Amino acid sequence: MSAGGHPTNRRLRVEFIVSLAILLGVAVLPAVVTNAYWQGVIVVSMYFAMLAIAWNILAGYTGQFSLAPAAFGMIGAYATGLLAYYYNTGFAIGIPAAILVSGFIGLVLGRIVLRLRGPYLALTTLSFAEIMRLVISNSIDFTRGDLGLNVPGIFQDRLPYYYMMVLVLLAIQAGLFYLLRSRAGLYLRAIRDDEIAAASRGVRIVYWKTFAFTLSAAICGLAGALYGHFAHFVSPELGLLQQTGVVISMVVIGGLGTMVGPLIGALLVYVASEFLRDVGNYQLVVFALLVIIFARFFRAGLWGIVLAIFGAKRARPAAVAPAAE
Amino acid sequence: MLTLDLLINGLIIGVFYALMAIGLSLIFGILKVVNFAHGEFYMVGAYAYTLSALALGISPWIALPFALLVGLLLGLVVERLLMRPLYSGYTSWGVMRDEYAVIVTFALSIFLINIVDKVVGPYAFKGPALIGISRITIGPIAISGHRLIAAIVAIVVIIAVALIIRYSFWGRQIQAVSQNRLGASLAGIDTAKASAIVFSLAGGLAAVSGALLANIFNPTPDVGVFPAIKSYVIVVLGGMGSVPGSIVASLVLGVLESFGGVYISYQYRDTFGLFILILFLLFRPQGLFGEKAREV
Amino acid sequence: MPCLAIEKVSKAFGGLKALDNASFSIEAGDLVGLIGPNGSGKTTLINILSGHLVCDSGKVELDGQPIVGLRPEALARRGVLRTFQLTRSFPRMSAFDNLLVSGCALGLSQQDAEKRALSLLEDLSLTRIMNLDAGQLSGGQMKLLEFGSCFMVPPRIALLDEPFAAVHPTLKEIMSGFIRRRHAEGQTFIVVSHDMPVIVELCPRTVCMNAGRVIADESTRAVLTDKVVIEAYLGEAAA
Amino acid sequence: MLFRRAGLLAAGLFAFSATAFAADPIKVGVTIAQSPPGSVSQGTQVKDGLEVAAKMINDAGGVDGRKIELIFEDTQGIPEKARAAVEKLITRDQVVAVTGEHQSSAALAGIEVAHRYHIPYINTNGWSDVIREKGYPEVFNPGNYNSRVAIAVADTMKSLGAKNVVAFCENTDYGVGLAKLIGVQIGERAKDINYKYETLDRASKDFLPAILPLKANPPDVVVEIMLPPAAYILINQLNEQGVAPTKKTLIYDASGIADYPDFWKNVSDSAVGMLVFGLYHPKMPLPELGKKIAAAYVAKTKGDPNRLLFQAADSLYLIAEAIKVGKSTKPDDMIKALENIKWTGTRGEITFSHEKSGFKYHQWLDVPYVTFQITKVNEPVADMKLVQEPGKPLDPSKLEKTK
Repeated sequence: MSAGGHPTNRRLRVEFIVSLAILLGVAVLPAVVTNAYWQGVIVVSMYFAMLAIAWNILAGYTGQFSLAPAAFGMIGAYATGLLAYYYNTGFAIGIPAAILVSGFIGLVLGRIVLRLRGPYLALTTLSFAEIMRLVISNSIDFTRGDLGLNVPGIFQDRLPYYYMMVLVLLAIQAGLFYLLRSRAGLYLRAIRDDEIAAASRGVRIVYWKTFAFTLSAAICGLAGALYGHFAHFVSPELGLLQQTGVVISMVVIGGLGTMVGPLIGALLVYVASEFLRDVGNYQLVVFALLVIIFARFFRAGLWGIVLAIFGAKRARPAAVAPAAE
Repeated sequence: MLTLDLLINGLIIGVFYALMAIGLSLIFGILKVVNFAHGEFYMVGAYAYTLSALALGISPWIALPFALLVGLLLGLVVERLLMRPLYSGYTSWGVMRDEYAVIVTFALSIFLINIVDKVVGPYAFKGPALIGISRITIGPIAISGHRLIAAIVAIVVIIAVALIIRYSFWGRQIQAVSQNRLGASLAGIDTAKASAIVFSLAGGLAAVSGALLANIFNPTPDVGVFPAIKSYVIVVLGGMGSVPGSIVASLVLGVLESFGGVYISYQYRDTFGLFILILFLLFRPQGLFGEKAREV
Repeated sequence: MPCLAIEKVSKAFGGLKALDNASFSIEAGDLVGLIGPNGSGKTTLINILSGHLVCDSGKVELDGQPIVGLRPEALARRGVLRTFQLTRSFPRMSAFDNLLVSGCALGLSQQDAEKRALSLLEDLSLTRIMNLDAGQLSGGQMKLLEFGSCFMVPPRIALLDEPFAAVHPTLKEIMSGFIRRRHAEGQTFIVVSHDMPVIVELCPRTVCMNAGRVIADESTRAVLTDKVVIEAYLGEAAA
Repeated sequence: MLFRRAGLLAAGLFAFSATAFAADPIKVGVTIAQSPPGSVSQGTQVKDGLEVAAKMINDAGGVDGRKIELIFEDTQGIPEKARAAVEKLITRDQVVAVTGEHQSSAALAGIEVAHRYHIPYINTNGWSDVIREKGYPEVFNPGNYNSRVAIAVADTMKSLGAKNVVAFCENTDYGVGLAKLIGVQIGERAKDINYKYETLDRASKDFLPAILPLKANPPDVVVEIMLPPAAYILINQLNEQGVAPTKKTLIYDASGIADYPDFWKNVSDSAVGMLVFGLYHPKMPLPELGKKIAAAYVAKTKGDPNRLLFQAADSLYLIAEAIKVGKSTKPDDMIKALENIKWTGTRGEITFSHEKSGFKYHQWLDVPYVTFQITKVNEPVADMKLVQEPGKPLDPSKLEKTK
């Protein structure tokens, strides 16, 4: 059986092709969606898609259940925002800086939480996220606090932003695809399933866990920076725990531990919430409910349901059949 | 006398922290999960107390037990609907178990905040005082009558709970389950019932704490977020799952914030606890992972 | 120079002395049974050899190199591979991927790893279930899979902790057959087991431990007739 | 729009779409806080004021026969949300102007968007001078501004003969900004007063660690620069600790919170004796329009008129005037019209300064203000004691001494 031959890689290829198709669909959408506002909505949903994908690398593929994705988004946004504010650098410096800064902080945090799992990890990352937000919103003289920072834009019109986001997402998914079908993919999933077993089989736990954390943080930072430049504005609210809640709901609804899940999750959830806006601001109520229902009854998420409908084998990994005790 | 002031204020705040943290700690002990909706139990309690007293005009002394009741029920319902899967028939979960717990409680918290915001409305309400006196002065210490009474009630409740856990029939069963779920179930203890009791109790305690503070921190739908984060810190510092530990940690945190707010930095005082939490996990993780070596 | 030398290794958990100056050594190509009543320190010793525990005193050498304090993954890379008494696998990965993990982690290219995996699955007659998640396998199949993952790359020494416990006879036969074949090819083993008959027919040499001490280390036959050993077991039986 | 319709259909709620037939209404975008941490009570007052004004304009035949349609967006008082809201109003609803904002931090985020799309932005109640200092031609400020308050506070402290003054400000641009400005103005107008300020986190609710240090020797005046609900909690905790209000120490409310609908729901005797900076007081003389608006508001809500009601009404009327005078809803025409407007609103004749320096730009400079004192629990604003009238200094002899 050749490299791509065995089921895991076949499944990965399917997921990659599907996400390509989705992104292609998004790319042609502006032909129909001419209204600037709705294009903006989709841009923001793509920002969330990046956070969701990044978080899924940690939670879905490495089993590190971080509650800090939004915080890293905020860090990235502020990295470029503060640079622009103090040295009026543009995005050309700001965005790489954002990736480096958030990546580095991710590396440090990753090392710190190396030995923590489950609730311990969740609590530590939650505290980290809150500290970051509180520090930024209270260091008024440095960050202008709750007031936020104005960030220079990249383009005049909306469409360029739109396609920039599409391309970045494309790049991320492609990179992820090659990462996951390489040995790294095996190691991460092994660590997720049983760290001790992985170690005793020779997998370098420290290295790969830190790697996943750093990568995830860097992607979040990139997303945050792009968002900041698109919105021309960054503020501590980007790091609110509720934002993390939204990211989690997107992944859970879309399908945890799959490549397609976070993508469809983010796009659907966010665009849908725009329609819900017209029936009063019930978005969060509805999504919180959806998340609970999915987590409780459809752990494979929408993507898992799709696979089930098309008669494919069980969606991995979320749908391990519950065996009675 | 600033020092004394700060000490007293810190201790009192600490007592209220403890009221919340105990429940969180019990839940962790018995289910090994963190309830991220704990702050919303607090919030619901605060509203139950304030609204029942303001709308129905009933005495705060009736509204208080009412809030407790609401909390108990909420905890029970949540356990039945959402926590059951954690220990009934999902052996193949592996890490999904932790993920499920975090996701569901996190979502529950967002749900409760927003549903209350929509149903009751976002306005702040000041809960009625348990006692009319707006200021009692004992030597250099000034304290509102309500804060004093509330603190006393809180202490009484905490002691009562401690005794129940320690000596009552179900209290012991709960201890057994949190020490070794499997063992306990083999010994014929109804672990499901124990979990239900713990969750319900935790909900009740958080609700009471919310009710007691409704007069001091006028409730809004997001009022629970802060105390919740505090109690996460406390539960970690106190050693996850240890009730006495979390009581001590609560008092320590309360005093620390009180003094730190003056002598270190007021602006950043809410980050102190969080820093300590991380430092603790960083330098004394074995405190949390006593059982780790045995896994092999 | 012995392949594995264990000298005066001690380990205590709180008051309990799990290992008390345990010493013995293994030559390359040995197939040694490690027996002893419950709580005699067998698993603790394995955990120390595989880096999951660090001993309080004494030293362990692999081909003359001290290995105490090395992390499990480092030891695995040096060829110390093990199975666990309570089987450990990757429940949400297919049996095939379970094997690939070991292969790649120990430096095989993905292609080679896949070839090896396929032939191993063949040897262990697991081909049928290669695409099922490990989490869905029967206890025996899971043990077999874990067992197999030790041989993706021929280890310097394989530490098998109760490989036959609660395993269906046919699977047990597959496993012992496999061990015999590899031993013939010069593979080094330590097999921890309660299952005397298997030890007798499998291991030429046996080390017996009791209360953390090595009480016998000779040919299996001799060990079985050794008075001390019998006492140890009877003592346990009596207790 | 097409996509939106489709979406609405899909969502199964194709009720009625704004872009209907006939003489299209003039769409005016409104950003207000309708959920926390934003100040919901303020938001509601602005909402009522705008609705009252819109009704009056429309009943009087609208603007050149076109009706005014208000489109509300919730900012939660969060800049990020405010930014998104203005973005939505301009790009999705294609409003001709945006108004209603009542929190500086939100306004500062909003004007950036309005400026980018070059859409008139009437700042109803954002006090921060920074909003003016940006010098955006789209932004007009018929409402109050921080420097105005700072000057008022400095003068009041002087006439009170205060020596030590401590300010508690919320950790927003509004709070910190005003606290700093007061320092500046006191430095200029009353050098001998010794003044310092402490920043408080709106979200946190235990302010004692900030209050307790004052107990040793309380200042003469505690200036409170916060929005509800935090402001209420601060006042209660000041009282609980016996710091203020006392014989020695007055509370001076620089944020004008005494006329909020939930004021007495959240404070008790702790507010008695408090001095309040007010932009409106029933005993203030009002022009015709002001009287009409007040009457309509009372009819609509049964509540007492309040400053935000008038500020909101002014904001909307200004937009209507701009369209009338400029004879179009094109941004440039409206802006030009506003720059030269000379129109008597609800509390006086409004004109906008062209001085492009600092806080003066596009600002109605002489916004009238008063100072009044709360004399008993549950006292309606109308009964609160007016101790300083528009244009006159505060008269200490009028002050009621606290028990």
